[in-house]
Amino acid sequence: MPKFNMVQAINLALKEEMQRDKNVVVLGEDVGVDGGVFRVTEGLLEQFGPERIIDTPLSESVIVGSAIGMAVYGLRPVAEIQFMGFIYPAIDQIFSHAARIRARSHGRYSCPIVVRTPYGGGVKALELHSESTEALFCHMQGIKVVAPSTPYFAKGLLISSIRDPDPVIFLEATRLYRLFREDVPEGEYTIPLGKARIVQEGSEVTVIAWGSMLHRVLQAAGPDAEIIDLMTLNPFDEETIYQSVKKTGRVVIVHEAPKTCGLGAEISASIAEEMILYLKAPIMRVTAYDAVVPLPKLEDYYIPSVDRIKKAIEEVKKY
Amino acid sequence: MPKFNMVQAINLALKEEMQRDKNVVVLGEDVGVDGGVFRVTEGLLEQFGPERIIDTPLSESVIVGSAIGMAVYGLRPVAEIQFMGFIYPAIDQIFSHAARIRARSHGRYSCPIVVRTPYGGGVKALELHSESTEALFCHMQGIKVVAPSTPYFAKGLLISSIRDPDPVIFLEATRLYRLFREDVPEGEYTIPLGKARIVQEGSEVTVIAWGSMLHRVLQAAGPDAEIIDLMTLNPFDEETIYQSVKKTGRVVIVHEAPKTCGLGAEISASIAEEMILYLKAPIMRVTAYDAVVPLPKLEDYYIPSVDRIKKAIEEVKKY
Amino acid sequence: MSIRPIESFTISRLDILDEKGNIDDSLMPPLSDSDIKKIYELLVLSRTFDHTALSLQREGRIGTFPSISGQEASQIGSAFALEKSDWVFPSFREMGVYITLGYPIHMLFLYWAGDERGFRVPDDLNTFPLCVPVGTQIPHAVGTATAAKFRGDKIAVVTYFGDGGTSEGDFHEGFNFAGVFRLPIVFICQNNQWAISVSREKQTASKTLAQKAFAYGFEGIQVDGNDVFSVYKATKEAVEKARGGGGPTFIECFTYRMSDHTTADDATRYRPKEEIELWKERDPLLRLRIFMEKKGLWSEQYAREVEEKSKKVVDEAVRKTETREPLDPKDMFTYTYGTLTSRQIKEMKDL
Amino acid sequence: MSIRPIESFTISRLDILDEKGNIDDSLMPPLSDSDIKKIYELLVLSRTFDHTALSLQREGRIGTFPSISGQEASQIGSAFALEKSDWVFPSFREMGVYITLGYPIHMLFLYWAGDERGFRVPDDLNTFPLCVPVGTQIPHAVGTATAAKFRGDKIAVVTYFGDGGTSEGDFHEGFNFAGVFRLPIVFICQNNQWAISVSREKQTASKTLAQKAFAYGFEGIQVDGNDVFSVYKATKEAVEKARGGGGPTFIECFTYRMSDHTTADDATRYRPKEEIELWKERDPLLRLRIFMEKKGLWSEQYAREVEEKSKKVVDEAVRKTETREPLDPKDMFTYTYGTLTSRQIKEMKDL
Ligand SMILES: Cc1ncc(C[n+]2csc(CCOP(=O)(O)OP(=O)(O)O)c2C)c(N)n1
Ligand SMILES: Cc1ncc(C[n+]2csc(CCOP(=O)(O)OP(=O)(O)O)c2C)c(N)n1
Ligand SMILES: [Mg+2]
Ligand SMILES: [Mg+2]
Repeated sequence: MPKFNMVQAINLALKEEMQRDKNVVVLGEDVGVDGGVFRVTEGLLEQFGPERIIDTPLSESVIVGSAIGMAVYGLRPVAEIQFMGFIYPAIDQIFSHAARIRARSHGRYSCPIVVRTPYGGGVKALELHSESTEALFCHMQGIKVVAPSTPYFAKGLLISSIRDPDPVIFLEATRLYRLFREDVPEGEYTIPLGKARIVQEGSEVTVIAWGSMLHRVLQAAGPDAEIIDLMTLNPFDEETIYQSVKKTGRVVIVHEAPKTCGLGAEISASIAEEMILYLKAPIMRVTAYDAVVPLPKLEDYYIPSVDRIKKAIEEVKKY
Repeated sequence: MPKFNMVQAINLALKEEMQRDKNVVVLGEDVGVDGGVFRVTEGLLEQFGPERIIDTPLSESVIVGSAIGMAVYGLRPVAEIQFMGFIYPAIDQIFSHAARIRARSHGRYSCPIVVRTPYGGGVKALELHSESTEALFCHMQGIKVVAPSTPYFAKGLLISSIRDPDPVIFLEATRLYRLFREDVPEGEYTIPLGKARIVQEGSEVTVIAWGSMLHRVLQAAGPDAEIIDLMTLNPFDEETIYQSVKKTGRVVIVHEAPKTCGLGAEISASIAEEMILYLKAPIMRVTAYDAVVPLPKLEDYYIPSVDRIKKAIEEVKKY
Repeated sequence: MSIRPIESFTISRLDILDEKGNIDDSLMPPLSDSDIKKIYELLVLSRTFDHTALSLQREGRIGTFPSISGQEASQIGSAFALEKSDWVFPSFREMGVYITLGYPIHMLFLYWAGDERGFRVPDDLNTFPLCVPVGTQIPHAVGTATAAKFRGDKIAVVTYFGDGGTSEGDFHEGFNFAGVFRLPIVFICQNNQWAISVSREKQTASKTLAQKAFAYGFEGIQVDGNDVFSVYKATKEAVEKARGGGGPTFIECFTYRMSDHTTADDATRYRPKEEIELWKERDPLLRLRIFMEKKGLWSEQYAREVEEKSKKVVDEAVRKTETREPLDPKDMFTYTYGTLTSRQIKEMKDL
Repeated sequence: MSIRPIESFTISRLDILDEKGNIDDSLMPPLSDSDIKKIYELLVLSRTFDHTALSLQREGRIGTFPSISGQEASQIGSAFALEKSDWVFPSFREMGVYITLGYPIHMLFLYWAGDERGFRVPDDLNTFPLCVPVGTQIPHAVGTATAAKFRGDKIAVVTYFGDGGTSEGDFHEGFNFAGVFRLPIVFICQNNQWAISVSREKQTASKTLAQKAFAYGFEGIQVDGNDVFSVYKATKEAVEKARGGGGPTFIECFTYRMSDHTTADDATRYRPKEEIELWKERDPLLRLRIFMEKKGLWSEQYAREVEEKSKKVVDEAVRKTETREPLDPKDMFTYTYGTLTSRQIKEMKDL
């Protein structure tokens, strides 16, 4: 089986979906002739032409807004926002429209768009090139949020996202784009949205992460840890988490967004609401700090380190 | 002492601060000749003139963006966004700039702006006129978020917000604008940011709310409940909450935003992290549902009712 | 080495039917007598709807409502030029457009009463629900136009917005996109001189709104927005150009908002009576009536019949709205996602 | 009743110094020989900085870096026309502007090495840190211009952006605001023909960028952006107009990005070599040198001295940057809010 990195796996998913369904179109800044600044859309212009691989002007709001209009007409647009730090000018279109068109039209219209964007740090990038603000999108109802952690799951989750009837924010960890390769089958397979996966079974502590943080968790956690890759951040897989907490009674949640009002808060609160009687220890969150994302020189201090994750796991195991 | 409703109290705060400091200016849509669609800025144009009460074009992004530029030059702009549902086009300026200018310039510049906006439901308004997405702003570091619950506190908190060295999102519950009057002293007084207040002391359960939900809590809670008005949503007053939880061991958090990733999640998670050993019951959240904010016909089903709050309080008291 | 002109533009204004009911024959679009009567009847129907909505609001039977009074020619004249296959993206003040497109009137009342079912657009209509955030419908129209062009469908996409809407970033990004891809789209601005309390002059320093199109490489024109024939002609030509691959057009309908911004507004706070008086004389319905009278297309009796019919239709719609079974609270969950989430299923049990 | 012109515009283009070093005397701005030499020296210094930054990046001593090569005349010519009291809001590619304003070069390197201290702007400079999100600096400049006008300060505010920046909503909202309030501001677009891989033609359908100003009721002009005299003259006149209460001006500097978009980009993927060859001949430094040579202001020896001096200054700056004490991790907390939050105080203990 071919070994692909995440860039190649996502490229393959796009290619196969575009071959399968002529309604799938890609639009964004530099996605065409340049193949995307990370080369995720490389080769697609040559294969599908400028009407399906659309190089747009520098306008995030109309990139998402026009994707909505395309979806309403029956297309399946996959919009690329060049970096998550540049999705903010498009947030109005995402929050006010993509999320609400189904409700507003009482079901006459829906908004099956995917907004792909590289997110997260760890690559010493410029300002606003390392955002990890997934929680904002998880709070806005009507949107789904997905964040794959490996090439294999990236392909399967992207295919599911493209076919999903609702708008999906698809977060691609910049750090993982070329970090490693793994077996990625050619041809169709899907990974269902809304389901987490247990990466490692364990009995002592449940460690929950997604995207690039999952890999730090794998380095930090011992064999007795149950490691959950959340994969879909909203709606997230409560059941898998609760079952694991029942077993372990200890929870550590890891994300690279700042702590306050990060997605870790929701996961922790849900557990505190539903599973408190099973808890043996405080629910710990290992997150970026409550500070503005720093430039490269301080990045390593800001993002959760393997060490900080280890400490938290040891901490909860003391109980 | 004069009795003022919240509209009048905020108007008074603006007037007094503008008299005190000629650097304070107000800008926004219809804030001048119309006195604001809720009349919050009524009379200010006549008193301070069009250079300090600026009727702007219909452009939220430049309303906030230009406020940033004014602040950098030494003014203290108070920008009005007509409804919270229309703050989304300005979110890029708030998140990418207002929140980061101090960090980006390593302290050379700061961004002492206030963005006032009516928020929340309960007045049977049009679509996007009932948003309560405070959690989005609490997650973005570098911004403060304030939500008063009475005229007296609205005046004192707004004065503190105007004088604060950081950008403040000042959320005014539409529902409370004219709901009741109370004593509001003329002349200067401030309510410190970052401090919650205990509205009622109690021993059995801690109920946390802010803005208009506080009033439903007051109707729902019995004399044995300790009721906390959070007032500043970010950074919020952990100490006051923790002290109360130590005493009661039971917590109910109420907000009118959807549950998932609402501010209630952060409060709950913080307690689950720091105070779990004191907890006698699950931490319950009474919130709007995970659904798109409905139009008026279903609004009453969507926003937490006195009844739902009562039920939650009884529920935790069972433990 | 020089300072030399490299580009220049001219913006034109179109006027066909004046306040005295006279027309410029050389510019008059081909409209049959029955077309003209249809248009007249739609103006009356829209005005009847408007008056009824305003009184329902006063009686608390619907919520806040934005009147279209004064803008009927801009709305009906433009919508009348469309084909059933064209797509329409209105702002929030286009009740006259919806009515002209044949949108069920009872559903419009239902929406203004705060019920989402009002904008479950009938499957045979290609229009979007109204759009509350100013200007944000423009990118949607642009996207639909892109999709139609991609599919090779010979349709036009039309979007409406106000003078205030021209100040939003989405106006700019949408117009630029339309220019770059030469999309089959017609942008119709109802310049009613006010954005709540902000006058046209305070909204932008450009002399006309029409000229803004040239910043995006396509044509803009200003038309008398109270003249149904000018609006119809300009729109008809623009949609045909769009369907024929000629690209986008921007039409500024120069009109006036006769009522308050909405029922929640009090326009006397910010605008002079004289202005309203002045515009009263420019009433779109009045001048059409005089024109038809001269042409022998109008009589007192005909007028009475049209009014009575309109009233019947509107009253019937009100009845239908108010006898509708109440909205199921579960719907707020049902229509958030394609399928319910586990959390929503739990929450629904609360209801 | 008619179709008649109601408004028209003309957009002009200014050229003074051509590729052969000849100038149009009638248009030549009043610049002393020493001014011209200063300008030449700033061009060389900026180019030296640029080359050094590119090699530091290759050696991993700084991060991703956007070269200004080809755009020196646009940057230095415009910045040279400013007073110390004027305010400047650059985009991310204005290293030549910063250098002309006297920004400490070692701090620029520090910033590109990923250290916030690099943009702790010295108190005696009225410039903003560079701006990464395209176009978002425009509203800041507009706000500062509003504040300056309100205070009655006779200053001009200048903001820079690229051709791609003209597509963002903030460009539109900022320009419109400036027009409505007749602000003392100068908008300078470096139209370097590319926004990463998107060509100027794909960015917008308008023939010139300059013409976009007319949509907002003020003047736009296109100048040869590789001619330092044209850029200087247009900027000088615009800032004086601004300070004198004449309102905003938009200057399109027609230039070219000779390098890749940034060190992370590979322009050979999307643009033809010939284009670059063509623009090589239009090099801003070359034509200035020929002009100065003709005027007897330039000699091999002078050139050598200027280059050596520039190299010394830049190397010294690199040394200063790289010997700077490391940034304190606590700073990320210290500069998020005016005072630390209780939560931050807890978190700092982790470090
Ligand atoms: C983004 C946004 N900001 C503010 C509002 C509040 N608002 C509703 S209508 C309106 C004025 C619109 O003026 P215009 O575009 O001229 O349309 P008109 O009301 O005149 O039809 C405003 C400010 C809104 N609906 N959306
Ligand atoms: C809002 C936003 N979107 C996307 C980007 C990524 N990006 C950085 S520079 C650039 C192109 C800018 O082109 P232009 O405005 O012409 O300036 P130039 O790079 O040519 O100097 C893009 C797309 C960004 N920085 N900000
Ligand atoms: Mg208007
Ligand atoms: Mg460019």
